[in-house]
Amino acid sequence: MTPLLEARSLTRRFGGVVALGQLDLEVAPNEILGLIGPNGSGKTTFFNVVTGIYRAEAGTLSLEGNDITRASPRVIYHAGISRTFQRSRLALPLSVFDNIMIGNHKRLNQGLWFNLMKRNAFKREFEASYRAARALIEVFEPWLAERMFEPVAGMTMIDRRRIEICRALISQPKLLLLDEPSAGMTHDETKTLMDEILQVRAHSPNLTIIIVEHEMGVIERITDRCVVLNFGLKIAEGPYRQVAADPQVQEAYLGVA
Amino acid sequence: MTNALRAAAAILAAIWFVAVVPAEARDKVKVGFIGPLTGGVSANGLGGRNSADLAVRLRNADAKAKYEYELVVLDDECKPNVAVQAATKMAAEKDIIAAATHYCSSTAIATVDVYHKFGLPVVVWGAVLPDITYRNKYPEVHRVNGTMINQNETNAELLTRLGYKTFAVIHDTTDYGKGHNEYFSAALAKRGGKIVGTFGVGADQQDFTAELTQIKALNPEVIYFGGLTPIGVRIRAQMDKLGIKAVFDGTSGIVSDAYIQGLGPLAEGTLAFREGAPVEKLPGGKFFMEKYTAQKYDNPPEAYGAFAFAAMDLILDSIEKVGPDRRKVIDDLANVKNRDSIIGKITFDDHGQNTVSVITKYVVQDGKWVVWEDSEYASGKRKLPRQK
Amino acid sequence: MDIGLLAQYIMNGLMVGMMYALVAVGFTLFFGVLDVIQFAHGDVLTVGAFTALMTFVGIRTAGVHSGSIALLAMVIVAIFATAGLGMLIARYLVLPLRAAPALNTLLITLMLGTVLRESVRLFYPQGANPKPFPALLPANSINFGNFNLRLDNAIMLAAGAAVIVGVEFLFNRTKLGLAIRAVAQDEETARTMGINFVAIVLVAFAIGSGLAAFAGVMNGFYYNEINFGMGLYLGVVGFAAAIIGGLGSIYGAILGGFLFAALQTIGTVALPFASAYKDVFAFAVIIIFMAWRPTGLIREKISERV
Amino acid sequence: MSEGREKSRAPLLPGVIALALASLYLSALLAVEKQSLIIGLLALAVIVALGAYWMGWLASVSQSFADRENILGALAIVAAFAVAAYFHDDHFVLLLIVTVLLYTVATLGLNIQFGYAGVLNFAGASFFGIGAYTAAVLNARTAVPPLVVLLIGGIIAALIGSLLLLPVLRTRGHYAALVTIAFALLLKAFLEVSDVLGGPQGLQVKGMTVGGWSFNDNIELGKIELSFYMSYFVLSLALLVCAFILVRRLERSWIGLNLDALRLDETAASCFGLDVARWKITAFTLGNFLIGVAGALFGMVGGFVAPNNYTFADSLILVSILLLGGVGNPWGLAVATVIVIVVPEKLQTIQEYRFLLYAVMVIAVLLFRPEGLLPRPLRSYFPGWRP
Repeated sequence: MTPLLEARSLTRRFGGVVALGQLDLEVAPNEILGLIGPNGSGKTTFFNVVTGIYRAEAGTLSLEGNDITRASPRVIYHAGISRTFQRSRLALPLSVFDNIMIGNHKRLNQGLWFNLMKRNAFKREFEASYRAARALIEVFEPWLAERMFEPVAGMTMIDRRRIEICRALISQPKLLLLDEPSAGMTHDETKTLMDEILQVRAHSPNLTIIIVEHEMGVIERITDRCVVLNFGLKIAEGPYRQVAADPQVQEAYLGVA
Repeated sequence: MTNALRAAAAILAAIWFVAVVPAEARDKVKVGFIGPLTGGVSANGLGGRNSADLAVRLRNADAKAKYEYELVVLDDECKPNVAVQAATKMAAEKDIIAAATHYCSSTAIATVDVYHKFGLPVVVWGAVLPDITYRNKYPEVHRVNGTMINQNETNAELLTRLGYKTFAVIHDTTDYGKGHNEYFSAALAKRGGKIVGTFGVGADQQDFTAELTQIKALNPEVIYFGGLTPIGVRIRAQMDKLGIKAVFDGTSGIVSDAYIQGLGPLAEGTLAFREGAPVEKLPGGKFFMEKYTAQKYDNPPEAYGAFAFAAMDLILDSIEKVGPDRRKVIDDLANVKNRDSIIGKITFDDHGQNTVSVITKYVVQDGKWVVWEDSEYASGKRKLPRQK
Repeated sequence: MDIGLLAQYIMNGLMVGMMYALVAVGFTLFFGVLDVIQFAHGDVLTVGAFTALMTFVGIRTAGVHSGSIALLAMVIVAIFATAGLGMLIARYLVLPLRAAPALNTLLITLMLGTVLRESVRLFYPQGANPKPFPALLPANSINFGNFNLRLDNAIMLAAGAAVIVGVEFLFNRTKLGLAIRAVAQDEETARTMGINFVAIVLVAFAIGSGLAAFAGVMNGFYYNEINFGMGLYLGVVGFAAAIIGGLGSIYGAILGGFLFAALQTIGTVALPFASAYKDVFAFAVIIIFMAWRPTGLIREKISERV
Repeated sequence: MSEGREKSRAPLLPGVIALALASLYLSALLAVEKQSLIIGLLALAVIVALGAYWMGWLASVSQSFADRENILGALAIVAAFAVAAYFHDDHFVLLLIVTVLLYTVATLGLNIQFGYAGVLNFAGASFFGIGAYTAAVLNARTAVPPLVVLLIGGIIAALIGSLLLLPVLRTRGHYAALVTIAFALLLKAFLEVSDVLGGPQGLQVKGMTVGGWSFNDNIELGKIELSFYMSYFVLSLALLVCAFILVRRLERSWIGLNLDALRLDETAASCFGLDVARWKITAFTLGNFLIGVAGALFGMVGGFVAPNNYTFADSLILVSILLLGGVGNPWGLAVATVIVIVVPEKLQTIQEYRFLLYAVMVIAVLLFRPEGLLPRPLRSYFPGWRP
């Protein structure tokens, strides 16, 4: 069967530095892939290239067999890939609901006439979206669903993460890219969040996830398979236990000569 | 809380009613003055303002006066848009009966429609563009000073007589400058002078090196300038910087002390022309200057002060005669014939234009505007640039 | 075209170009150290020019009649006063807003510009009127055909050039310059290198504003007249020049200044109609340029952390 | 935030009282001539406002405006008519009111560009002027009905604005600012030298006429004579209401959301499928259209246009209104416009210092209350809607 996402010798440099070197990578439908490696090993760059923020200098990317190498971020989003950011990039002054709706862009009617003149039709769409968002967020934190119309600015770190993930999930993407969901959270918070992610997965079984994470505990717990990057190169691939045992990987992490 | 708000409402209402109660004394009458009180030509504006103020003061001091007059002064900055706002404000205020308005032609021509729309009688005291009175036939609009037509005739006549043949024209692109360009070119053509180049410039342009560099190549004997003091000063100064030797031949727009102060010695030999006799030669000139100096205003009356005084005095006469009513004042001004004034007899034609035939020629000599006939240039003691 | 005329046009262009360049350097300096646009820069220039004028009046009333002393005093007082003003602006308006969005800094300085402009108009005696500026430089001139070279213009050009060279030296040959460039490069590293960030910012603003004052005085001597509005125009042109050159680059700013003057001169020579069109032409070119090179000739790196 | 969660709608009363007080106060301010009284009134306003703020009344007022906007909006229209009726024969006051109305329309346009989409526009006055000049030319040289001219004024402004689209789209932050500033200077320079458009002298603008009846004639209803500005007042108010509804619906739709997302984080927005160019263009064009329409009508009201009406400084005034009122809050804009337009007109003593005062005010706002006098509330897609 064709992989959901397939990267072939994907390359990107910044000045002299190789952020991604000839990277080959496949993601099977429904799997949770862990993308690990020391800082600056090209994990986030990979996400940015996949989502079209950066252009790949060489190589190809394809989603379900269709080429998306040169596609713009919005095309890629419409194709069914959405993401979270390492540093939370929510619209802080806006309400929780607004933030989630930003992620719902492709399922909302964007026509000028519809939005300005057909207020009743708009109201129906609005209420439907509200129910959808509420349903989704209740999977994470029922109590958060009560605060849908409060500004994100006042929310805790974990709540912001939840909202960010909801923003990415509301459009029911095929592929979800999680960029260090545990960043800036306590161990317990991380654990709860992972539980919630797994729950979401349970709700939508054919969701594929790539997760970048430093917390090996998280990786070990939720990923089916891992890819290890170092200096933009893939140095190992396989189930977590296997790659963790790999001497190259240990060297990359611990700098053992 | 609502009680508190109601209380506040009550207070407000109280103030409101206090304010609405009309509190105007019967014998008080408002008259207006508009002129350029700020900006490059403010000297003329302030001179005019003081002169109009003088007219009002003398009238209020006069025991026989029926009313007590209050002068409302507004600034038009010599900018058409500001003038229209000021004019609208003054005309919209019902208890202002009449006004003496505008030194700059660009502002006067822009505002005539406003005065007509609101039916405010005005007497123009300084602007010289013919169109102000002659474009329309508005009963509201009158003018005590003459138009630019005659001054350009005299101007062309003098310079051709002095033997100058080639002229370059610089004029600002307001109606004032355009008007001067039009009338001077016509007057010069009649007398066989040749215009080698005409340049329209912005009314607040800073740098004229581009125009002057081209003029330098054309090498005219005279540079005629149709515009006001500020850019007049700049152009004369930059002529010198580019080493252009030519007569600087101006219009009534630069007849002001500010021009000489701005240039110092460079002003020497500048020509300019103004309709109406110089103050000291006016019938009421002596009287006017005495009263003016007695008031100790901090600016001189400048070239058009006497006209401003005459305009305001004319207005006050009418109000004394027919009472504080715009319509009646308009009717009264309509038949002003040989009215005595400090500038001589005033007679309005059917366009409300006073006929001022006499034109005074000026030349700057030793830092003063000197009447040409009395100057050492006329006597031949000094010579203008490139004079044969 | 007649060679003399050509020379004349070039001379005119060089004079204004020099002023533009001096203003532009200020903009680029501020942007370098703080990534902000100090929109009041043009009006700071106005303040500089009026300070010089006041100094002149003061000296005359004090009874000193030596032109050279007056000249010296005017330049020095203007530059120092304005430098101080620049520091105050940096300290109390620009630095406090570092956390806020860049737009706010832009607005607050725009408004400060209005405050300075209006203050000159309202509080300088009859500030609304253009003020004659004394001609203290020797006015002798030599004619080559249609080209008239004035000593005072030559002196001003030389002085301007000297200042620019001085700035260049300051930046590339002194510790201070190094520090400023370090801050411009990367604030964090600079701090870790033990550079006093705030102090450097203040110095940069002082220098930039001082240059503006110099340009203002130069403008006064060139036109023998100053007015409260002079800074707005010069400011925008300087800003445009700095942007053409690419914000953050000193050379770019100087280049941009002369480019803009060249544009205007070309506008006046090439366009058949009124020379007033030169600004329409110049600004149109700027806008088109912005579409072509959104970040100027010498590109400023935009690093977007995602 | 407690009001936010309770299911019942906020009470109507506070809004009504605030509205009544405001219109009463405004009439008082407009009627009073005596300077001392005016100063007293202004002081009173400040005190009342601060008091209401401390007592938390302002919060409840804004709540009831948030929940009952439709009713209160209708009442606001009634109030405006009441004030105008009281001054029915006072040319100057009515002119002031019309000015306020039209400036509010213009700032609403600016608000779409700047407050929602975050597209800088420092040439607001220029687009205002383009509308006015369009009116001047069309009314003088064509038989196009003036009501249509208003639309054309807006369209021309939008079209000329679209010349700037490419640079505006390609540039960010300071660079984008330069584009519009350069345009503002360019336009003024152009008007100054263009003979066809009257040069520095400017042009007369023929007044508005609807179906043969001219707005420049006074109206006589039996005994009472109404100022001719009355008809301009009605038209301007109508225009403002339309603009207000438009902006409101825009904000309370997915488009409003898109614009906010765009302003707050362009990259993130594009990662969620948002077409940055499309929405920037929409906002910029729509904004310029509104500004142009307002400008066209204002040109007819003033009866005269000249380059000096539309300088960079005037553009800054529009921006000041926006910041003062509270970026993104239409009601705030209305209040700010009154402050910026009416107060200096009435308080002759500060008339000369007004630019200075605006500038200082804005600086203070930016330093101490960046969100403006009446900060923009959270988006509620339907006033009073509760889950």
